[in-house]
Amino acid sequence: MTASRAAPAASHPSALSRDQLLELYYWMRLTRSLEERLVNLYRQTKVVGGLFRSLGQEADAVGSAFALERRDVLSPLIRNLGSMLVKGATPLEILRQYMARGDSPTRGRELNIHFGDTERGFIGQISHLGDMVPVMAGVTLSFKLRGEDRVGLVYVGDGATSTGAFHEGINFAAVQRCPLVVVVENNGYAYSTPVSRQTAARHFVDKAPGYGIRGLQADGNDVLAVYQATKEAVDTARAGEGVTLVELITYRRKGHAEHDNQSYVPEGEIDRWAAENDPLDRYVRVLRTQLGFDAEAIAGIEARVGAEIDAATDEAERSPMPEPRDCLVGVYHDPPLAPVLWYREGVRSAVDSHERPQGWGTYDAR
Amino acid sequence: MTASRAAPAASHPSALSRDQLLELYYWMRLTRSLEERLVNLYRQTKVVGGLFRSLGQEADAVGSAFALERRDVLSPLIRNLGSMLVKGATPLEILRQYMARGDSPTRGRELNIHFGDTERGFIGQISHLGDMVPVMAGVTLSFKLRGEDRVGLVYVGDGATSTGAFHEGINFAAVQRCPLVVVVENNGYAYSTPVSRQTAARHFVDKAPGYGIRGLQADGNDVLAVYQATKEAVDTARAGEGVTLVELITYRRKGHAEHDNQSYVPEGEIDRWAAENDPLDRYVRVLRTQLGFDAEAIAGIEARVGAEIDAATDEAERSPMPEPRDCLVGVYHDPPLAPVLWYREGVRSAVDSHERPQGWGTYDAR
Amino acid sequence: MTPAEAATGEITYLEAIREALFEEMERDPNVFCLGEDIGRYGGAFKVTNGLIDRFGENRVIDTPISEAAIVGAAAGAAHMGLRPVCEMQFIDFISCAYDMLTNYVATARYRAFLPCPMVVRGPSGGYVRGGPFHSQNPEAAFLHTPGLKIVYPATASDAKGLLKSAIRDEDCVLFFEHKYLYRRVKEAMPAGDHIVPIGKARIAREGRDLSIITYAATVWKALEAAEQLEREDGLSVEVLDLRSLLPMDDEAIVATVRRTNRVLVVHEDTETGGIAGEITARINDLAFEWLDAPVKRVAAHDVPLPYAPALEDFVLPQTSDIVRAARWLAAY
Amino acid sequence: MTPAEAATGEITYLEAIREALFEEMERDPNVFCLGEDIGRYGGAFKVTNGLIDRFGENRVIDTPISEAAIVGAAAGAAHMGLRPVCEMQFIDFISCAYDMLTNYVATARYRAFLPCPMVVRGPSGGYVRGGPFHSQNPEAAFLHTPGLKIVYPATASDAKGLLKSAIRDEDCVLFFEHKYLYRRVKEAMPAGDHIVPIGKARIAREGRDLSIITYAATVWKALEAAEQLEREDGLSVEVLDLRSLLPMDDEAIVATVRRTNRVLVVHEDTETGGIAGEITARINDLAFEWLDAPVKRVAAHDVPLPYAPALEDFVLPQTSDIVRAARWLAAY
Ligand SMILES: Cc1ncc(C[n+]2csc(CCOP(=O)(O)OP(=O)(O)O)c2C)c(N)n1
Ligand SMILES: Cc1ncc(C[n+]2csc(CCOP(=O)(O)OP(=O)(O)O)c2C)c(N)n1
Ligand SMILES: [Mg+2]
Ligand SMILES: [Mg+2]
Repeated sequence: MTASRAAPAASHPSALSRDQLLELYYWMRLTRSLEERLVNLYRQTKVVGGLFRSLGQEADAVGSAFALERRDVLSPLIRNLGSMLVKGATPLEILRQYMARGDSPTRGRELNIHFGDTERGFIGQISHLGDMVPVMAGVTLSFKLRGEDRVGLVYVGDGATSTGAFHEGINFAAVQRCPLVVVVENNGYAYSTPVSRQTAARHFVDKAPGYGIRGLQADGNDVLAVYQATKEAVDTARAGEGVTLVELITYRRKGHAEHDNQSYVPEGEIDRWAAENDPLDRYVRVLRTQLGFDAEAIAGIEARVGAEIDAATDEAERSPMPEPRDCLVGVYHDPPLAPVLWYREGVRSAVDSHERPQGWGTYDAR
Repeated sequence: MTASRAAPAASHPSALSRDQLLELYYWMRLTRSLEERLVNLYRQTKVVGGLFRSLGQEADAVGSAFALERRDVLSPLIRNLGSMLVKGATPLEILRQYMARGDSPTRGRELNIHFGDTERGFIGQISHLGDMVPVMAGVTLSFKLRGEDRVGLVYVGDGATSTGAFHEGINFAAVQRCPLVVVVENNGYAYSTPVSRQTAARHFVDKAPGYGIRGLQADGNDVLAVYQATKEAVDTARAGEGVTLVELITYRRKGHAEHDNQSYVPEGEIDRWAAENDPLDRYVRVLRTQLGFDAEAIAGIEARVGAEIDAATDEAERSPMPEPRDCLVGVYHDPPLAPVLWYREGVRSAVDSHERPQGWGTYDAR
Repeated sequence: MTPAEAATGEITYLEAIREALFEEMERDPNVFCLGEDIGRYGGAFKVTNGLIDRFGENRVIDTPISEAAIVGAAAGAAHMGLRPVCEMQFIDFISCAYDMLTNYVATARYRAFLPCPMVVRGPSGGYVRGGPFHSQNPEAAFLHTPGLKIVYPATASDAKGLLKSAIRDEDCVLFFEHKYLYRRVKEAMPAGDHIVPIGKARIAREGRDLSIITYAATVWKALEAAEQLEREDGLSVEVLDLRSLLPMDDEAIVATVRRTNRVLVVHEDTETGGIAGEITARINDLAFEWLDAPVKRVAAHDVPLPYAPALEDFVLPQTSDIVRAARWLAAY
Repeated sequence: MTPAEAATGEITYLEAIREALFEEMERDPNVFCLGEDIGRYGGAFKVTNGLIDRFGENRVIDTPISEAAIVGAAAGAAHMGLRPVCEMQFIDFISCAYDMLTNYVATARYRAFLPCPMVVRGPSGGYVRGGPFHSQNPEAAFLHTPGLKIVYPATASDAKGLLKSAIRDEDCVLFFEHKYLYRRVKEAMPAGDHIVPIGKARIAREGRDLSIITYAATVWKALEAAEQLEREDGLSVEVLDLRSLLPMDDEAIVATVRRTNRVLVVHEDTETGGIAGEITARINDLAFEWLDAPVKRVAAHDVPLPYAPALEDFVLPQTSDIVRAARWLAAY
């Protein structure tokens, strides 16, 4: 099974109910509006560290995650806020996380959307690109070994495909026929590096035969096409037929992070994608003209999203900062607590004198 | 340029002179006989550490290296004794190396055929599989940057293709369009692991399109076919057209190393390859029946090889063991000498009392 | 080798490891092994020999040559409730999984509350003419990674007991096996479910005049030296076998310093950057007043480990080195 | 920034690094840079900004996201006579090249007589809210690898002078740049071809009562503490900035111990397994008799570095910690 091909155009996704069709829009809208809120908070310096956008890639994240069942597991990357929302992450969690609050999912330990929850079925990524592929090979190996009817999905960017970890992980999963879907989000750039300097391949989907797996390619800005292709890959995995590589072609309209001015992008390229190929605009058009939804349905979602984000922001802003000593908890199951170093004994916190180092101005970590 | 295909059958390699056609046999014969001598020395416990054979793979090693010019550079692996001989390594060096003598190419520092010489154009490998691919990407990058008319060739086993380093290195070279040939020696096994557990791909050459490079496949036991395919790849590199992946299909007739009893190999498989597909037998037949060489020409080579190996063995056996303190020389250019530790000061060697740890019986390192 | 057979006599360090794997796989169906050539072939050193016959291909998994994937996949499986035991064919190849171990695995619990109970084990160490890439001692490279545990047994019973603890531990344990000891040391196993707790050192020999703190193969060299020093110099040398390197048994270290007031730290790794530095710092920190002499180190020379016997023997610490160093220290 | 401009005034630590690259690339056509986003974009921190305009795409190479390939390719090019300077986008990603560096690069000269003159540089260190994967200090992980050199400058002029030495060195130098210092410290560069030799420490402040041995960002915290201790306690504190970690300047270490007899080792890396252990062992070895107090450490807590300001500040050593520890040590 090494055939690579474009998945069929998917303007009539008969398997989705009308509620689901609207839901897709809800998740995309929520993703975009939540990020817009984060931009405001970033400008107010309430965000600690960098801010990463998925503007223009909402369809890719939402449509692919939507193809999973609740019991399935996915591993998101920095531009998969939409996937995480679909999988059950809440705006409140995201906001607390970006503001490094004590009651955020990582209690202030990790950056931005680097968090997970195995109950809801998403795994906290680390920064080192590619590493989640072997990890998801192992997650799905466990499904196979236990005979569980569960599937895993891991995202990699066009840039991350160059890492050794990606290669080792996808190959391992392919040989073991793990129930895994590998989504390559080809958004044209890795930081400033265009795809042409990342690989000499014509398409990322051309990598599939080299691993003896199925390959599919879809328009990443068409949420229904994304859903359809991913669903096909998920079904393949669920049927015990192993790994599929799904290439989603999309475009990163913002810089790598908020500070990046995208000087390396050819004149007009961003505007063209924004004008002609915005995934939300496109889907609204489909909903209205092809699927027969009225303007009220769309407006209703927008209102709901706005209210939800406002409420979440209010609550997140009330969230406490972490207690300094919480940093010592839980490196190991046993011992549960790292010792306080001798020169701190009896001192409330490191910073009860004056010093409080500032983050470095334009520093953006991922 | 992503086409993958089998190179044409090569029974009439018009570009090779009659001397060169005979020379190919000389190198194959030298490889095999030298390894047979090493087996004797191994049984006499004169070899330190393991012994690795390339029995049945001589055509693959010799034919591919023969496609290079003197100024080109190759990076051999453990089963590329033949390639190293073609590139100028001598039987004497090999014997001294296996016996860990003080005047061996690595002065007793490294194992078996792990050595190189940039003058003659081969680079000393390390054990960690895959690592030589990025290194050769860099070697050939230097050719490109300096506009030198030189090509590089790196070998990887079927097993080594699973490493992250292989992937990162070949991709790097592909993007940079380095003048590099990557030869995948598919000999059916990686230690005990058959190819089917190493990859789900049908052919290793199927990996080429995923890197946007040319792919060629050839019968690794037909020395002329090997030469032809590699030559084509070398010419491509020399023409500035980038990387080619050449898959050579061969078979490892001995175990991973001498101690390995090959219990994992299906009954009869080895005998079948030996009887029907021995590269030396096959080539002698071609030389005699298709290329019109007489029995004397063949016998002459065999006699010459025998004499050379006898002479080299005699000389290698006279070679001194290393001087212990030579171990402190040359970790850095500056300082040139590592200090002797304090408790050794004034002591001639670590072992002037009684102790002399023994190698672990069936231990075989690579 | 069944548990019944084993109870009747001495078994080697290598067999002890196999026995631990066998017993833990019997006890807990979540335990499984993965690595290169560990199935039908039984591993390069035959440590996993026979496991596949008993537990099948799903619990003794042959992998591609992909150390990062082996470790990463183990982590993923561990998150889901399995208990993977990874084999590195030689521990030297753990370097290929360095990122995965130090960044992904070690931090999983802390940053993401993901349990990651797994073991990475493999043949380590020199004295076997393995050359620079089949003789390494990688412990120091992992010592500054909170989230990992490191053990390195010297005896057959510790090998068994520590591996069983490692498999039951809720976090990732690096289990280094000294290949020089694989078939050289033998012991009868304690009866029953033999467990050696992680984090506890062992007094391998009691003494009053001087302490040698060490672990793995050099424990045996230290014991040899101690005997010679007793015989020839009337010196009473204590040998402390750390067994666990992370966490380290500070209590035992302090106790031996207080007893003898003179410490020699011995290890096979290079002197610079080896674990002796950490041990010395802890002694300074916790027992400086008890020192009658500087803490001294006996370790490998700071060079890659060469292959020829004469060279390897010069680079690595030998019993005679320990004897000389101990005499110097005793006379200080 | 041209050399002419630079000579006229103070430049930052970051600009000093760029100036060293610029001057060395001007001087030697074999020097070239490779890394992720270092070309047109000028690097994540803009260290290589402008280099591509001057030296072109062949000498400022944007690579795929492949740290092992970057380092391995640099080694291959170095064998052939080039002088590559690799950038790790963040030094945390050097872990992905750990195998290549410790096994291939570090041993090339010793095992195969292959010269491997190359530099691996990148933004390191914390105090910038970078979280666990953008704040690391990897020096200790490479300390036990003979064949590598390690430098970690604290000042702008050392950054420049050491990088120039590193590029001219015949072996591989790991050049760690502290990103907290990138734009925070400034200095006028010494005129001419400013070279700082590898392996030589620097007395950052002279003192008689107590020595602080440190490097990188904590040099500045030590200096701050020293001032406070002078002001508030009348203590005269010497601050030794190691600058080079491998090789280490034993002479300078011994000299400061002999001067003050009390040593505090300070670093940003975790306490366990950090370089302070090695320093402590060397002091024990070479200057034990000169110690009036135990060598003590001030370092990070043994946890992955968390992201929230309150947590990061607690984990990392702060000036007030150094002050408290120094007071304790002075009173010992
Ligand atoms: C191993 C590794 N090297 C470098 C980085 C730094 N880095 C973070 S994101 C990024 C670009 C990623 O590009 P891509 O994979 O295409 O994802 P995208 O941002 O486009 O979604 C880089 C180089 C990293 N995180 N990990
Ligand atoms: C990174 C790494 N992992 C494991 C090993 C141990 N090892 C040495 S050779 C070998 C099998 C190699 O198989 P293949 O690449 O097919 O080469 P062949 O021996 O068949 O020529 C293994 C697993 C190694 N040398 N390097
Ligand atoms: Mg991208
Ligand atoms: Mg093979």
